[in-house]
This record gives sequence, C-alpha cells and structure tokens, in this order.
Amino acid sequence: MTKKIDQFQKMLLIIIVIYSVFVSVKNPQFLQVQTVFDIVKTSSTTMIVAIGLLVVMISGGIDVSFMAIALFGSYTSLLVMINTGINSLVFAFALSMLIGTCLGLVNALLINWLKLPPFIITLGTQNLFHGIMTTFISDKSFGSGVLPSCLHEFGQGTLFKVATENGSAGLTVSLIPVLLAGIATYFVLRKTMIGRGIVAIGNDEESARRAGFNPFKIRLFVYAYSGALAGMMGIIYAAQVNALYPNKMVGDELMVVAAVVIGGTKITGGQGKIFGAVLGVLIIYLLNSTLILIGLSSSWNNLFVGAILVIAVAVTSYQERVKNRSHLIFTE
Amino acid sequence: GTKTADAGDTTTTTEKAETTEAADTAESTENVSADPADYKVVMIVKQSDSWFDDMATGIDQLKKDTGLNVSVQVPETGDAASQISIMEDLIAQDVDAICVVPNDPNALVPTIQKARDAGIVVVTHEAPGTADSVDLDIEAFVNESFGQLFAENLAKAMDGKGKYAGFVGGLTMETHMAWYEAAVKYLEENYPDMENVATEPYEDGNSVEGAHDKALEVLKAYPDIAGFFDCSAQGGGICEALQENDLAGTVKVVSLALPSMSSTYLKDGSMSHGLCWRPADAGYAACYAAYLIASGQGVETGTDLKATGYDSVELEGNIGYGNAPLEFTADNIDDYNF
Amino acid sequence: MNKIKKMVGKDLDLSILVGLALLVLVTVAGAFGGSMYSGRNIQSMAFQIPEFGFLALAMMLSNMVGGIDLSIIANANTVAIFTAYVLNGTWAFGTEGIARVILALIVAAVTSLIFGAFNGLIIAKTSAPSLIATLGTMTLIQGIGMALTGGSSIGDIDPLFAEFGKSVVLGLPLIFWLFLLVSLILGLILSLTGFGRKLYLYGGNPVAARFSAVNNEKMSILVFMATGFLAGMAGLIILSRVNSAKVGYGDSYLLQTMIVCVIGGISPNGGKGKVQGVVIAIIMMQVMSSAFTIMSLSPYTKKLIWGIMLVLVLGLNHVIAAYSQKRTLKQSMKNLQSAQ
Amino acid sequence: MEPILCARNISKSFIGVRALNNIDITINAGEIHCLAGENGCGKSTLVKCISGVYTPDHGEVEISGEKYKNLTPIEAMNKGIQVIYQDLSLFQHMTVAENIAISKLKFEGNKTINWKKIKSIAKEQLNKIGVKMNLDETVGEISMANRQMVAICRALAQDAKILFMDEPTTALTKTEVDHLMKIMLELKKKGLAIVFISHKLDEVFTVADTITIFRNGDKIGDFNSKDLDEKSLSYHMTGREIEYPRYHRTCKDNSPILEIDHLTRKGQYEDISMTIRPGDIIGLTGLLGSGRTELAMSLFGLNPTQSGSIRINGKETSIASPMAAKKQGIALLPEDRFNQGLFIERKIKENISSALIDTICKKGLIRKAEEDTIAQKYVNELKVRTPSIETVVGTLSGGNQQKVVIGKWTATAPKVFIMDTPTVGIDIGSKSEIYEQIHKFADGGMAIIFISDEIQEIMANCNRVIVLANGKCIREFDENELGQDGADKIITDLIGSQSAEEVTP
Ligand SMILES: Nc1ncnc2c1ncn2[C@@H]1O[C@H](COP(=O)(O)OP(=O)(O)OP(=O)(O)O)[C@@H](O)[C@H]1O
Ligand SMILES: Nc1ncnc2c1ncn2[C@@H]1O[C@H](COP(=O)(O)OP(=O)(O)OP(=O)(O)O)[C@@H](O)[C@H]1O
Ligand SMILES: [Mg+2]
Ligand SMILES: [Mg+2]
Repeated sequence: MTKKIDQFQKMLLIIIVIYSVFVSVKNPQFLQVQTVFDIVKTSSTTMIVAIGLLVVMISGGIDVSFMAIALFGSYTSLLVMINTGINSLVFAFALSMLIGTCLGLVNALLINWLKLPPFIITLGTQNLFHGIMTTFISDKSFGSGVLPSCLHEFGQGTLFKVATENGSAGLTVSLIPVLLAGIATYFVLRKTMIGRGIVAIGNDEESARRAGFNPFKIRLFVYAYSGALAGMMGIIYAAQVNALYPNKMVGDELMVVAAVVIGGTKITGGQGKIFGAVLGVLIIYLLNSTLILIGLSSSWNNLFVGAILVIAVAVTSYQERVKNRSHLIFTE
Repeated sequence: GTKTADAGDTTTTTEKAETTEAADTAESTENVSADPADYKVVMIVKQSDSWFDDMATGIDQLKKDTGLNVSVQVPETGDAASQISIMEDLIAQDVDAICVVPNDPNALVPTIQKARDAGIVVVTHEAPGTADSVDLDIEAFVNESFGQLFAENLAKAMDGKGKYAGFVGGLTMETHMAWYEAAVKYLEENYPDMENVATEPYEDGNSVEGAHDKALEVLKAYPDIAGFFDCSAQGGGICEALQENDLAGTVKVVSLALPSMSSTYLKDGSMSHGLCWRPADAGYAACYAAYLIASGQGVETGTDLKATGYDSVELEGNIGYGNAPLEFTADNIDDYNF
Repeated sequence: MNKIKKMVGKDLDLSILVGLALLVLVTVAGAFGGSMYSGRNIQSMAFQIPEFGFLALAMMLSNMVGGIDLSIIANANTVAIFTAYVLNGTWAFGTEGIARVILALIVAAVTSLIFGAFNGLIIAKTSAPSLIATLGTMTLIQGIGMALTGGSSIGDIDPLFAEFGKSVVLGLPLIFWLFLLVSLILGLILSLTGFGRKLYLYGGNPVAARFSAVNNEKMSILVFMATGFLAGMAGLIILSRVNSAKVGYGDSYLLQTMIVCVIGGISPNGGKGKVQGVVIAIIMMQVMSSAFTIMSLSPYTKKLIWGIMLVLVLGLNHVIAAYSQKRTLKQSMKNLQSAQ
Repeated sequence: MEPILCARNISKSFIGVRALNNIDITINAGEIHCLAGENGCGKSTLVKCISGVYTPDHGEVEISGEKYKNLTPIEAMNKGIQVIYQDLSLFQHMTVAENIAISKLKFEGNKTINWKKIKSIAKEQLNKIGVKMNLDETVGEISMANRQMVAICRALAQDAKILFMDEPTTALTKTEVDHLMKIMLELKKKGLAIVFISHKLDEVFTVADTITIFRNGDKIGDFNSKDLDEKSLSYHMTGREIEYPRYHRTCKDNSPILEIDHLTRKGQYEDISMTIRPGDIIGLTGLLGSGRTELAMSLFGLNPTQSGSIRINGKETSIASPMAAKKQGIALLPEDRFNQGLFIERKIKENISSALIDTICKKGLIRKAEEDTIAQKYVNELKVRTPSIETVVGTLSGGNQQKVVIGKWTATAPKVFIMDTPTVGIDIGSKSEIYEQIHKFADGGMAIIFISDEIQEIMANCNRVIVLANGKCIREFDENELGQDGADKIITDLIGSQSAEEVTP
C-alpha cells in the first residue's frame, strides 16, 4: 500500500502502452480524444461492478451474482417508475441501490450460514435472484419509448464535448458515478476501520476475529456494498442502452472477475488495488474496442482476443511466480 | 405424414367420440379426426425475449380461435443444445406436432428426423436451409428478398452513395447471414457508389450494448461512414451511439426492428427504416400448418393459414412462403403494438 | 439396514445426495405417473445425458484440483469442428469409410489432448489462476473454431459416424453406456490408483504435494489433459448427435456443469468429491429437466428452481453435517464417561 | 500477589477426545505462569477457553472479580486478556505498523483510520521492547523472529493485563529467545501477568514463577518453579523418566554418501562444503536467516543452486526437483509443517503414504492393505497419539502432526534425511522418542542433516556440527571437538557474537 504504483501495475501499464502503440501504427485513427471518451463510456458500467467485486475479493470472497443483482435492482426500480410515472434519476438510483444492498445482504447471510465457498453460494443466488425477478416480478422487455425520460438524458449526457471529424464526441456523465464509486471505495478501504477489517478478514479470518473484528458484520457490509454498486451499475446500464430487458447482463460475470484478477487482486483475498482493477478492465475493453481499428475481420476476433488474454495472464502470473519462488514461497 | 387420432389427447374422450363421428361422416373412410382439440402441438422458440413473447401471444390466439391444444416451450438460453433436449423430451411425450424456430437448423436435423420417425409432424420457421428434413418450413418471405429490402431501404436513405457497415447478431446466425449476404450483393450490383467497409459483417452479439459499442468503433475507424444496417433487432444501440456523437439522422440506420423497442428511434429520425415480420403471425401460421398436416388436411399452395400475411401460402418444395414483411417508418410505426 | 447406516456414516454428503435424488425421482413419478418412466422417456433422457455428462465430468476433474476449466465447451466444439472436417472429407487425406472414422477419432483425441495440455502448461508453468487462464484459452480455442468455420456449421459428415450417436444397445443408447463406462473408469482411477491418490493430495494441498515429491507440474498438465480429453469426448458425442459442428453449441452448459459438480459434492477448493456424486447429480438434473419440459415451465422458473435446488442442497448438507457432528460429539462424550 | 484471573472446573471435549477435564487455574498479576505438558495435553485448548475462543463445556472464568460462563474474545480483550497464538495470527499483506496498531485502534472504537497514529503506536511499542524494524514492510516479507516481535507489540499495544504466549519461541533462535525472555521479565516487573507455553524446559526455568503441569487433559498440579528441576518436571509431564542419550556414530561404512562442494546461491548461502557419511548426524545451526532452510531446500531440489557441486555416492548429480531428490534417497522434513508438510483434511494413513504412492502401487493400483500396514507401523513406532490411522490429521495436536510428517518420510527409507527444525513444538516425551528413532536410523546407515536452534538437542544428537552465519559456514565441529566439555558454550557464543555484530551497524 505504500508504493503508489507497484510492479504489477507497471506490468499492466506496459502491456497497455505496447498494445496502444501497435494499434496506432495499424490505424492512426486510434490516436484521438474520442478513443478515450469511448472507452470511458463503454467500460463505465463494468468499472463500477469491478470495483464492487474488488472489495469482495479483498475480503477473501467472490461474487458471481452481481450481474443478476444489477438486473434485479434496475429492472425492478424502472418497472416501478414506468408503472407509477415517477421520472426521477435519484429515485431510480436510490431504489435500485437499495434492492442491490438487500440482495447483497442475502448473499452475505447465506455465506455466513452455510459456511461454503462464496463462489458456490453466489452461483446459486445468481440463478435464484434472476429466477425470482423474472418469475415473480415481470419478464417483459421495455423499449426506449416507455422508459422514464430522465434515464435517456442521463445515458446520453456528457460533461463536455469536443468536435471531431464528422460530429462531436463527449465525455460521458457516467464517469461521475465511476469516480464516486472509486473514491468512496478508496476511502472505505483505506481510511475506515471497516475497510481495514475487510482487508483483515481477507488475510486471515480467524486472525481478524482475534484482533476484534466481527467477520460476519464485515461480510454483511462487503456484500451489501458490492450489491449497492451493482444496483447503481444496473441503472447506468439501462440508461446507456436505453432499454430494459429481463435477461441481459447475466452471464458476463466471469469476464469481470478476470479483469479484476488481471489487475493484481489475489484470488485468495487480502490484497488488491482499485487502480489495478481499473487497469484490468481497461485492458479488456481496449482489446475489444480496437479490433475494427486494426482491421481484424470478425471471425478472427476471438482468436486474437484470446491470444492476447492468454499472453497477458501468463506474463503477469509468471512474474509473480518468479518473485515468490525466489522467496521460497510456493504458490502453485 | 398423417397420424391416427388415438395417439393424441386422452382426456376428452367424450368429445373425441363426437368428433370421430363427425370425421367419419366427412371423410367417411379414414379414422382421422379434424378436431383441433385432439391435437397436441408444441412450439419451441429460441429464447425468452420480446420477439418470442409476441410469438407466444400469436399462439395463444390460435388456441383461442381454434381450440387447438398448442403450447410454447422456451429454452433457458438461445442455444441449440437446449432446443434439442426439449425436443427429445417432447418426442418421448408423444406429441402430434412440433414447431420449432431453430437456433442452429443443421444441429437440429437429426432430432427432427427422430421426431418424424416417431410419427411426429415437424414444422420449422426461419430455417429454409433444412426444409428437406421437415414436413414444412414456414417463411414470412424469401430471405434473399428480405435482404434486398434492407439494401433497398439503406440505399434510399443514403441516396445511393457512401460507406456503410452491416451488423449481424453473430456469424453463427444463419438467417442474419443470409440477409446480410443478399443485401451486400444487391448493393454491389445496383449501387456502385456504395461501399461496404468490411468483408464480413460485424457481430453485435444480439445485444443493444454490443451494437452500441461496435458502432462507436466503426465511427472511429471510418469517420466518413454514412450508413448502418443491422440484421439483428439491435439497431437501437447504433442509434444511441449516433446520438452521442451528434450524428443521428446524418448517418442512416436500417435495422430489423420490433416496434416496441424502436419506435422512438424511428420517430426522432435516428433510424430511417425498420424491417420486420410479425412473430405472432408467424407462430400462428406455423402451428396451424402443423395441425393441418398432422390431421391429414395438408398444406399446399394457396392454403389459408389464417394469419395476416399467410392467407395464401406459396409452396416451394417444403417451404411455405407467406408474404409478411413489415416495413416501419416514423409514419406507420404507431399502427403496430408488439 | 445396518449396512445403510454404515454407508451413511461413511459418506454423509453422498448419502444426502442419494436421498435427494430418490426423492426427486419419486416426486416426479408421482406427478407424471408412467409417462415419466416410460421406456421411451428413459431412453430419451439417456440420449441427452452423455454430452452434458462428459462436460460435467471434465469440470469435475478441474474442480478436484482446486481449479476450474472454463474452456471445456469451446474445446468440445472446436474438437467437433476438427473432427467434422475429417468426416466430411475436407481433411480426410484420402481415407474412406471406417478408416476415415478412425482417423477422425485420432484427430479428436489429439486435438482435445493438445487443448487440455495447453491449459495445463499455462497453469503449471506460470501459476496463473485457472479461472482466468482458462477464460483466456476459452476465447482462444473458440477463436480457432471461429477462424476455421467463419461461424457456419460444418455438416455432411460420414453417415457411419452418425450411426454411433443413434444406436441403442440393450434398450439404452450406446453413448449412454459409454458415459457410464467412462464414469466407472474415472471413478476407479480416482479411488484405486496412485494417480487418483496423487490427484486428491495435489487438490487438497498442492504445496505439501510438491514437498512430498509429487510432480505438481505433471499432475496439473495431466489433469487438464484429462479434462480436455473428456471435453473432446463430449465434442464427439455432440457431433454424432447433431451431425454437424459449430462454434457456440452448448454454451449454456458451462454454468450448469458447475452447479452439477457442486450438487454432486465436489468442493471447488479441491481435493474433495467423488465421481458417483456427480453422476447421480447429472441424472437427477436430467430427470428434473425433462419434468420441466413436460410441465412447460418458463425458462425463468427453471432458473429459479435450479437456484433453490443449489441453496437447498448446500443448506441440507450443512445442517445435517452440523447435526451429525453434534451427535458424534455427544456419543463420544458418553463413551468417555462410561470409560471412566 | 493478587489473582486477576481464575478459571474453575473447565472441561472441553472434541470428537473422540476429552481435551480438558475439570481444570482449575489461577493467574496472578506480576507473575510468569508456565503451562507444561506433552503434546495434545490441552494447553492450547485451555488458553482458548480462557480467552473466549472456545466456549468450555463446563466451568467458568472469573476475571477481576467478574464471572463469565460464555466469554467472547471481545469481552476477554476488553478485560485485558491478550493472546499470542501459536500461529501468531498476523496479517500477511498488511504492514508491520498496521499489524501492531490495528487491534488497539479497533478496541478504542475508532471508525476511521489515522495512518500517522498507526505509525506512532507501532514505533512506540517497538521502542518499548527495543526492536528496530521497517514499519512499511508487509509482514509477509519479514522474518519469523520479527513476526514474533510484531505479535508481541500488538498485544502490548492494548494495555494487556494478562498476556498468553502459546509457544512463542518455536521459530526463534537462541539469541532471539534470550531477548524475548528479557522482554518478558521487564513486562512482569511492570505488573503484567504472563502465561507462557513452551516445550523447551530451559526457557521455562529461566522465566517461570509458577508452573502448571498437565497430562492428558488433567491437571497434575501447580508448582513453584524453584521446587522443580528439569528431571522432575519431565517426570510429572510424562509420568516416566526421560533421558536424552548422546549419539555416537557406530556405522563402519566411511565412504561418503553425500558431498557438497562450494555450493552457492547468492543472497542465501555461499560456498558451503560438507561431506556426509552413512550414520552421520550433522547439526546445522545458526541464526535465523542464516540460510539453513535455503540450503535444505536446494538439496531437496526446490531452490536451484548457482554454483558448486553435489555428489551422491561419489557420483556428481544435480537435484532439480523433489522427485529427483527422492530418487537419490534424499528426504526433507520441511520447516513449515502446516503448509508444506501436511494434507490437513486427509487421513493419517494418506499423509504417511503420500511420499510413497508409487511404492505402494502395484500396476498403478494402490495396495490398501499395504498402505494400512505401513501407516500403522509408523504410527506405532513414532507413538502418534490417535484413535486410529483413519483419523483426519487436522484434528491432531501440533506435536502429533509433526510425528506424522516424520513418519511419512522415514517410510521412504531415505539415505539422507534433512530435518529442518524437526522438534519444534514437540514435547520432551515425544522428543526423546523421536531422537531414539533418529539414532536408530543413523545406526542403520542413514545420514541425517539436523537443523536446529536448540544447542542441547544438537549436542545430544549430532556427531558433527556446522555453524552458519549470513549464509556462510563459520565453524565446523567434529566428533572430538563436540565431545570436549564446554563445546555447547562455544557454539552458543559463536552464534551470540554473530548476532551482536548484526545488531551493531
Ligand atoms: N479443533 C479441534 N478439533 C478436534 N480436536 C481438537 C481440536 N483442537 C484440539 N483438539 C484435540 O484436543 C487435544 C488438546 O489439544 P491442544 O492443542 O490443546 O494440545 P496442546 O497441549 O496445545 O499440544 P501441543 O503442545 O502439541 O501444542 C488434542 O488431543 C487435540 O487433538
Ligand atoms: N530480516 C529479514 N527481512 C526480510 N527477509 C528475510 C529476513 N530474514 C530472512 N529473510 C528471508 O526469509 C526467508 C526465510 O528465512 P529464514 O529465516 O527461515 O531462514 P533460515 O536460514 O532457514 O533460518 P531459520 O531456519 O532459523 O528460520 C528467506 O528467503 C530469507 O532470505
Ligand atoms: Mg498447543
Ligand atoms: Mg528456517
């Protein structure tokens, strides 16, 4: 925590730079503000859930239900708004985050009660939440016409715009919630006792208990927090795509997990940095949003993305392994 | 394939007795019932979304209209594997007819074969390529001409010149690919001033988000792009991307479209044309055709499948073409509510 | 009766699972009567089990060493694509008939083993967490299939091979017998052989395994090769059932295999679990799935039931384990007291 | 002396064992109270019952006049009870400073974190015990000795009234232990009550005022430490006379079995040479971080060497992996028993056979009967206290777990057995059993490299000793030199002088 940028993040930055240079050489169009703006916008939703997931993973857990939570929260609150005619962004966020928090609490309770790996539990609740929502709430899709108008305004909103060759590009307002989530999380993790408790139970739950932390309460907080962030992400997602589907998002969890892990978060918990997670998400989005620029035809997309992903994973993991081995730490 | 009635419904014996009598008087020789209530027809759709929700309403309507014992099976995901497994279960349950909108027609062929070997009538929709293996394939139109419709509308919107890009849901989606190829071919032949920016379509992964992200990237890679067409119903995502870049209306979009999901884009001008066929009607027609075949009445050119656009099907081999393409513009979109 | 008691005491989780499976079977029978267990329906279920079953076994193996293999479906499809190219003559190298089928089988075995070995190598040599390593290889292997086919399905395969997916032996599909056979062999390997023992040890504590002169790199590579091989078998079965191969077939199986493994008693932390458990879980899931079809449940309701099922099984395991532990404790205290 | 803690009638059972049986104990302020007893006699369990980690089946704890039936860890800490657990309970990825300060801040009820305050607390505590450390390093990066200091500082930071120390010296070398003892005596003077657990009797006698002896979950009695000597103490603990007979090499075969020549791995050890014959027990001692473990790992193929050569039976070989080491007949008993030695969730027999799998296999199949026989044999020989070989290893006490790991490697009948601190946390009774075994192995022609900090143990078991410091061999003793009176003193001083040098710069 002392060094601002650690070895690992340096590695990721190098990978990003090398790749960016490669893309710029293939297509100079890459070098423009719009690229940055686009990546910020397209990755903003993932950033938020990645930050939530990061907190969970630092606490030594994992959550694969956050997309189901995001969907549950946003779908339900927007449905309420459609049916009641409420047209307030604040309401949307508040209700969705509230629902997210509650579902997160359910995760925490189950994990605490069943004392089983969180991966399994949240795999179950992912199905459970999605099933409950679609069975008991609704399973209809809603197009842009019916959605509250504040949503579209938010999704399209920009902080400022710059002119481009054929129009204009704006920096999305979605950046604000991302920054808020990032700063809040940094504050929680770094400056609050509960945050240190999260790190502590991630290091060793028994030791944390002996140091006076209550792992159960911390876990409640962690999953509720990630649930709230998921709820927030759900609204932003709906605003950006300007439509409401009962079956979107769910299924993309593992990519986010991968992003967070590539960002240097220990799968075993206790260690992880927000900046790392952000870099991890960036790498994945950078990759996926430059395929057209480098002129790759669609049928080669996966091969290319997969190869780069494997290389990135191998390189970063191998570095870590060499470092550990030289300290006689066998991580396997 | 014809089928005897006794294998059908077992619950309504008294009714059956009556209908058998009626059938006897009507056809006098064969012991075949024409009462729809005696036939169990199941429609397997691709997945749960607005499109197939609408198809389900059509099928409900059919049930109401005719009393046909028809139901819908919705797989958990848009995956051929789930469709196959549902179909296997249905074969074992001995239904009279199965209608299916295959995710991957080729993958379904052996199971279809198995169903037909078991005496079950199989009707497909959106699978002209495998029509040889089924009793009937119902198409809302000829895929080539629907693709040309995309091209025609795009060309009209773009004034016949400029760069364009084509999207499909995925390279694995057969009908999307057929439309894409027909559209591109048509544009190449008829509009020499229009240029496709890529040799292959871009994949939007059947998601608005995917369409949005890909559109942003295309805009960057080809700043002079003037039009998009999307063979999956995700044109809204492209419109969103255009709106963000203040290009809505400047860059034209033609897309497969559901009225409920794209009316705003048509009205605000960011989408110039929406193309569609009514899923409810297609489902209605397919199931009704399945019943006709199962009950021995058969389907031939000119048969009325009782759904809008299918009142006089054109039979070509095993494919029954309706005439049901829908074209949406800002002016007529309010006439549709699915 | 005593025998049952002994068995329950020996392997609680498995016994709970067996009990639950019986409950499901009986409930389903009660609800649908004969139609559920008609010969036809059993045969139909037996046709559906193998392709998913092999994938679940593959997932199980990777779970047992504390890993996860997300690339199994991609692997199965790409192997199927390779095999289909051989079987439809594109890569037949002039072979015909049975020779071509044999060549295809060899190609399938080799490619699946290569994919598996690739996973194993990355994981063994760079210590990458298998979750992200296989996420990468999943995309990569899928990419190979995509680049080869451009997304279209590869059909026209040798009818000789297609027979294999359809044939029925002793009332049950050949592929189902194959699945049972492979499960049996796998179960025996795990419980009786040195390799199986090493796998449990390695899964339980890889560091201690290294210090016990277990060749960890080799273990990891072998396990992932076996995983790949099982996925490849699934690919062959898919090919024989649908007569064509295509990228993306069965993508929805991935999460389901994980759920089946958990219900089957495999600990994702490694070192725990038995093949029997997974096989029972697979069969149970199939029975439920068929029942769902008969009931025309909406996909969302199915999802809900899977979720409840998972939480229920886990909760039951937990409660019963806690209860039995309490009882053993009481018992042992009684013993101690009477000894004094 | 005022009693600040009384525990009455404490009983606690686990599945199959009664760990504590009606134990009464009184702890006084300003006193060092030692708990002594064999492995698995219930010392740690008692500590956990008193500090609220376990709820005892019967009995109550009275702290400063207040009675508790269900004490929670939080209540215990609020009452000034601090425990330094056998596993230290530190946070690997957190810094030294935070590890020291975090529980104090937590108990003060702080909701936010003040990093400056954390550092100042840590500095203050480290000063108190006179240790210098880099506050910003993570605990994962520092040595075991320093971790021990961190754990002590953490306990002290919270104004402990009673400090429980469960085998705090297991990972420390002599000098560090001496330092720790000094600190303990200081703390005692300040009025702190300390409960100290150690299997090293010299340590016990150095600090103890009162000694409570346990045997099999029963309390034998409270003794004033002046009334006991090592002999009577060990008699009370084990119920029999314990002696450590000195080892004399009897093996006639003088051809070297393992020769190491100028072995070097920069930064870990340098220029190490030795020749080992069958029947040799070579003691390897030195300060913590002197490179012993690193050398051991290199000989076991886990830590590649950079230069120098290794010859086995006169033939030059390279040992690239544990598999190669095993093939050459080299075995390693690792330092970190829990992570490197044991499969904690598996049965005793599976642990014992874990290095033997290929041997007990016939055509790839495990011969279960043979496995049972072997496991039973070593359980008996090493006197592992367990109901059966089917017991899961995780439920054994620390000492018995160690015996299982020793059993696992002796079962492979190695030619060279490297034992890295093999008797850490093992009671004197078992120790003598283990020594006896080791002597028997050596008599049978096995060569043993015995890494240890306990000079006594080295003197009793080794016929040659090598002293390492900073990765270099600083002195070698042969059988004659060891035999002379005062050899142990020379070794102790050698190590001591090294540490003095280390501290000064
Ligand atoms: N969590 C547990 N579950 C089951 N049995 C346990 C548990 N903890 C301790 N025991 C048993 O209780 C007895 C006392 O163990 P304890 O750890 O208190 O011994 P100890 O005196 O500290 O031994 P050592 O000197 O080896 O540390 C042992 O027989 C041990 O096997
Ligand atoms: N003060 C220290 N700061 C950082 N790393 C250290 C320090 N002391 C030792 N290490 C490292 O920690 C690891 C373990 O060292 P360790 O102290 O176990 O060595 P050792 O020679 O085996 O001593 P011992 O057997 O007495 O524990 C080694 O990689 C060593 O380089
Ligand atoms: Mg102890
Ligand atoms: Mg050491």
